[in-house]
Amino acid sequence: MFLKEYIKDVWGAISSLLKGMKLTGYYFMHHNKEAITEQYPDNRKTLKMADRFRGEVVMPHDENNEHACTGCTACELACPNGTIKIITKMEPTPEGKKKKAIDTFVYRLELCTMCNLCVEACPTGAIKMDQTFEHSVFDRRLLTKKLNKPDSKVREGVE
Amino acid sequence: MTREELQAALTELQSSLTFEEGGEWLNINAPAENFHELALKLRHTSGLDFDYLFCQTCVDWKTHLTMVYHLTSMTHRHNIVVKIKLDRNNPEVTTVCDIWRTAEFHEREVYELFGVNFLNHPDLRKLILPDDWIGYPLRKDYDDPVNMIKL
Amino acid sequence: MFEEVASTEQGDLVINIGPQHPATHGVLHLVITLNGETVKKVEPHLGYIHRSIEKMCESLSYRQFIYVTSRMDYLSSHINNHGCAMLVEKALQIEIPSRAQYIRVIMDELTRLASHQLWWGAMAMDIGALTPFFLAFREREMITDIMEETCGARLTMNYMVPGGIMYDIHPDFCKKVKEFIKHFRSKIDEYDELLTGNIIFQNRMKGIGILSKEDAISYGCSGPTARASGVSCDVRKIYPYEIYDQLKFDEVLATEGDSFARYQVRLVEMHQSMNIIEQLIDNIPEGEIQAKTKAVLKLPKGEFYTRIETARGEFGIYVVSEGGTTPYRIKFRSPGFSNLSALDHIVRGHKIGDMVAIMGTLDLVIPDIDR
Amino acid sequence: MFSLSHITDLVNAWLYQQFPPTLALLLQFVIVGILVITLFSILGLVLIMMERRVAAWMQLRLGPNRVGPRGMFQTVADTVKLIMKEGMTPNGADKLMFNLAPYIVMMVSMVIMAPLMFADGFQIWDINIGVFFITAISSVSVIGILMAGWASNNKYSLLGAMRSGAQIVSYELSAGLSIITIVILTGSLQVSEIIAAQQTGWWIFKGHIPVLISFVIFIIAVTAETNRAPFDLAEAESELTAGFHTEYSGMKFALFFLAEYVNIFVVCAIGATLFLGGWMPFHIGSWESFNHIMDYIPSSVWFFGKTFFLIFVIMWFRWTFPRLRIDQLLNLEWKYLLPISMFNLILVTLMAIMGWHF
Repeated sequence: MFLKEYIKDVWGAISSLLKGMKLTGYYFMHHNKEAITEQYPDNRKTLKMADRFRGEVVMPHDENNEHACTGCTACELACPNGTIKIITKMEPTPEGKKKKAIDTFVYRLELCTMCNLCVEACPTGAIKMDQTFEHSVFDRRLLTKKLNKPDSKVREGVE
Repeated sequence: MTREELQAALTELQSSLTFEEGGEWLNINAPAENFHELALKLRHTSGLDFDYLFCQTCVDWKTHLTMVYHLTSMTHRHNIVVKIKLDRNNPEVTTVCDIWRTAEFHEREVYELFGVNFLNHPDLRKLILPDDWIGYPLRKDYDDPVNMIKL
Repeated sequence: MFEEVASTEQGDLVINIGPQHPATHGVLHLVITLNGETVKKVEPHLGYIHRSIEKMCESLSYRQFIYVTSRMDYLSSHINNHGCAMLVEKALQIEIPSRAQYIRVIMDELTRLASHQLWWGAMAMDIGALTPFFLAFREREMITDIMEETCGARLTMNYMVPGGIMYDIHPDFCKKVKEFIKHFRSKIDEYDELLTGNIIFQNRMKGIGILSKEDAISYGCSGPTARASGVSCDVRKIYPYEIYDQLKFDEVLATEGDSFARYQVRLVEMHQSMNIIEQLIDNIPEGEIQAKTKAVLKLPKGEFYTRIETARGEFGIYVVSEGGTTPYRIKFRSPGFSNLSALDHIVRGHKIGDMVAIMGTLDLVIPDIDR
Repeated sequence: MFSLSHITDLVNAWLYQQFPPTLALLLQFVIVGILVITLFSILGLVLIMMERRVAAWMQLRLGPNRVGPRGMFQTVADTVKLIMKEGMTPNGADKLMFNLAPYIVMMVSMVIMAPLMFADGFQIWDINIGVFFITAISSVSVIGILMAGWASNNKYSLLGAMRSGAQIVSYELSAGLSIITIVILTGSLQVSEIIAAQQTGWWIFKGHIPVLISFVIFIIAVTAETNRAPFDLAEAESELTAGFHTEYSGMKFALFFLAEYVNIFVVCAIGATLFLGGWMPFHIGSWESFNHIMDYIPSSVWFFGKTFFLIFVIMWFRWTFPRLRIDQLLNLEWKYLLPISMFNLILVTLMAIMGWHF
């Protein structure tokens, strides 16, 4: 019957709408429990990034100001963007021979895509990914970083 | 159909086809002339029914260009690769976009990036590049000192 | 473009949708010709986010070019990476350890889920419902957290390497994935309550934007877009890779080909993805995660083609190798490009609002189209 | 009991005592104008804040919480921003129409406030054709929107304005018809009399199902008339970017924005007046003590409470439903709402004649 169908249609339509409203109404009433907002700059103290989060490349130095980079340029070759530039120098060894050593490890953060290929390529584990992610600065030149600290040396025994 | 059966069926279709050894799928070298007829046959011959053009591109071999058509059949699930050698200075081939509609966009892309001229294409304009772009960026000898960053 | 404007009939309205427009989810530019509210013609103008990835890859080595593909279809970056890794493995005939295979498949399905969730929210926003977007992001957040913990990034993970995966899963991974599946199973009904059953939504979707099976094939559509038209094209079923041939899952097919079918297919695919993850998550075998590979990969001379099922459809990688360390020519067959080409055909004769809804159901990701 | 009518009477008497009658009347006009503008701006601030909170809470968010305590001054900050912004006029626009349009929309929503009864005896103008006045004036707002859309010289704006024209003109019908049901039951167009008729009970309870139906239709129709989602086709963010006010910026945009919210308030106030008894407290038959407690709540609280409840319902719609398409929108009106309300009108007439209501 036409009228019955018509009323059934209208009722079905209204009930489908009410179903949706019930859901949003539920969230409205339980907003304290259900809210998923992260109050980002305020929660800096409690914010914990995942251990493996890739924020930038760093070179860990130990307490003697020594790192593990031999200047082999494996990372430079592995990098797809030309982010890393290694400048080497010749350094005299105690035996009197000259040996290639790292002078500057230039890392250009603005070119880096955090692909982790350099860390994977490094044979001595000299570089790793840090969890920092707030990289914005006012001067673009600050993004070109020198990773080895001044006067740092390569750790004994690292080849 | 297996590779051998396909090869036999295709030779029957057009005797001037040559086949390449190796590769995952059967590779066919077809002449640029009358390619449209071949394409129609590939599409409509029962038993072949290559109705799905899933990839169409071009390769610049420095001496010549090669159009590469990857075809598959949705009913028989067999694939072939059709290659057409084109003259690099005046690359021309008939469009297949009346057979496989997807070719319309793919051909426009190849037209602007490789400079292949598709005859009878209904709407052969630049799709990705700006209208006033000069040169064919995916050709091997393309050089753009302004927009290209060399690592 | 100017000739086009001149050739339209008297009384037609030519409107630029985009490059900056809320409905295009990125920088797609559509020039639409309208007769009143009715769309007469849609003409996509691409290239606003073209980064020439194909040319770029010609100078990158086979280890390096994988990360670039994350930037194409950023919503299924894992699957793109997976396809590239598979291509290298196929060319060099590397057998990857089964642990890596399992993890790869789980990651793929998680990515598919995340992508479909984002699509759900974005599509709801296209038709004017704003709340679903946030509901979708609530669940997606759990996936991105899992990804962050294991892969080290939230969107462009670069977790697949030729020969396996970059590093082992995080110890919490299995627990968190199970938690997520449990949570999502309870929440996916809300998706139906809020949108699927809604009478306005159904009227907006049913019978709109019908793509016939023949057209879907002819336009080279793939993925859920084609499957909604009854085209069986799931690469996971037809050309199984990794361990998909050992898994129990259905290829989701619909026959209507309208917007609602495309919507339903994606929604059911979410259930299927969860089923797949549940089959795998308890059975990840122990063992190596990477096969032994050379430091410098050199592909043999020849041509290679790999296909993989992303969230949007069939992603193909065609590599011509001259035997060197870099590809001679690389072509990415992106699913969005072919799906977009069908847009004009589907949209003609519909209203502007429908055009936006259809674009939503096609699930276009613009960097994927432009590459 | 505390009542606003004492204050208004006092002010009225004092003015006539101090000044000649013409000047007193003029001064009253000024006072009323200032009051309306104040109410207008307060309503804008409160309603926009409320919309944000409702939206945020339904969307699992927190809403504004940075400016002021619990984000209370967010709208103030936004208003300041909008005032300081440059009010641009596009080059090809019809300058006069373009600049006039927001004021017309604004004025319309101000004028409709005249016959509203905010509390017991607190009314600007108790015109004897109050309800008719409201329906007549509210249909002028479409002219402002059409002007804005046409004068912007922008295709999005034009489409939005045309949609809005079709939409408002159609939905006026069923809104009017559902208002008429109450007019029939009351037998008067005067707002104060309609409220007085609900002394014994609100129409929504007294009028059985027919009034309930017309209430539902009224809510749907006014949602459409105020261009709110799911009927926000004139703006339709994902289709027409911002619809008829795409080209507006700064304060002119703010006026459109404000007018939208005040319109919502006005239509909800009308709904509350007609169906929910205006400022009348909630009474239950013979529960004398309960009725007494209800009476102690000031009438203005009743009025605003009811109005804000309806506003909340309309906001609830907006954050739940997807948008309709333009032809579906017109279908809904012409194929569903209009026939139903016509039929309903006959029912109500029958009911009124037979005296079947309480």
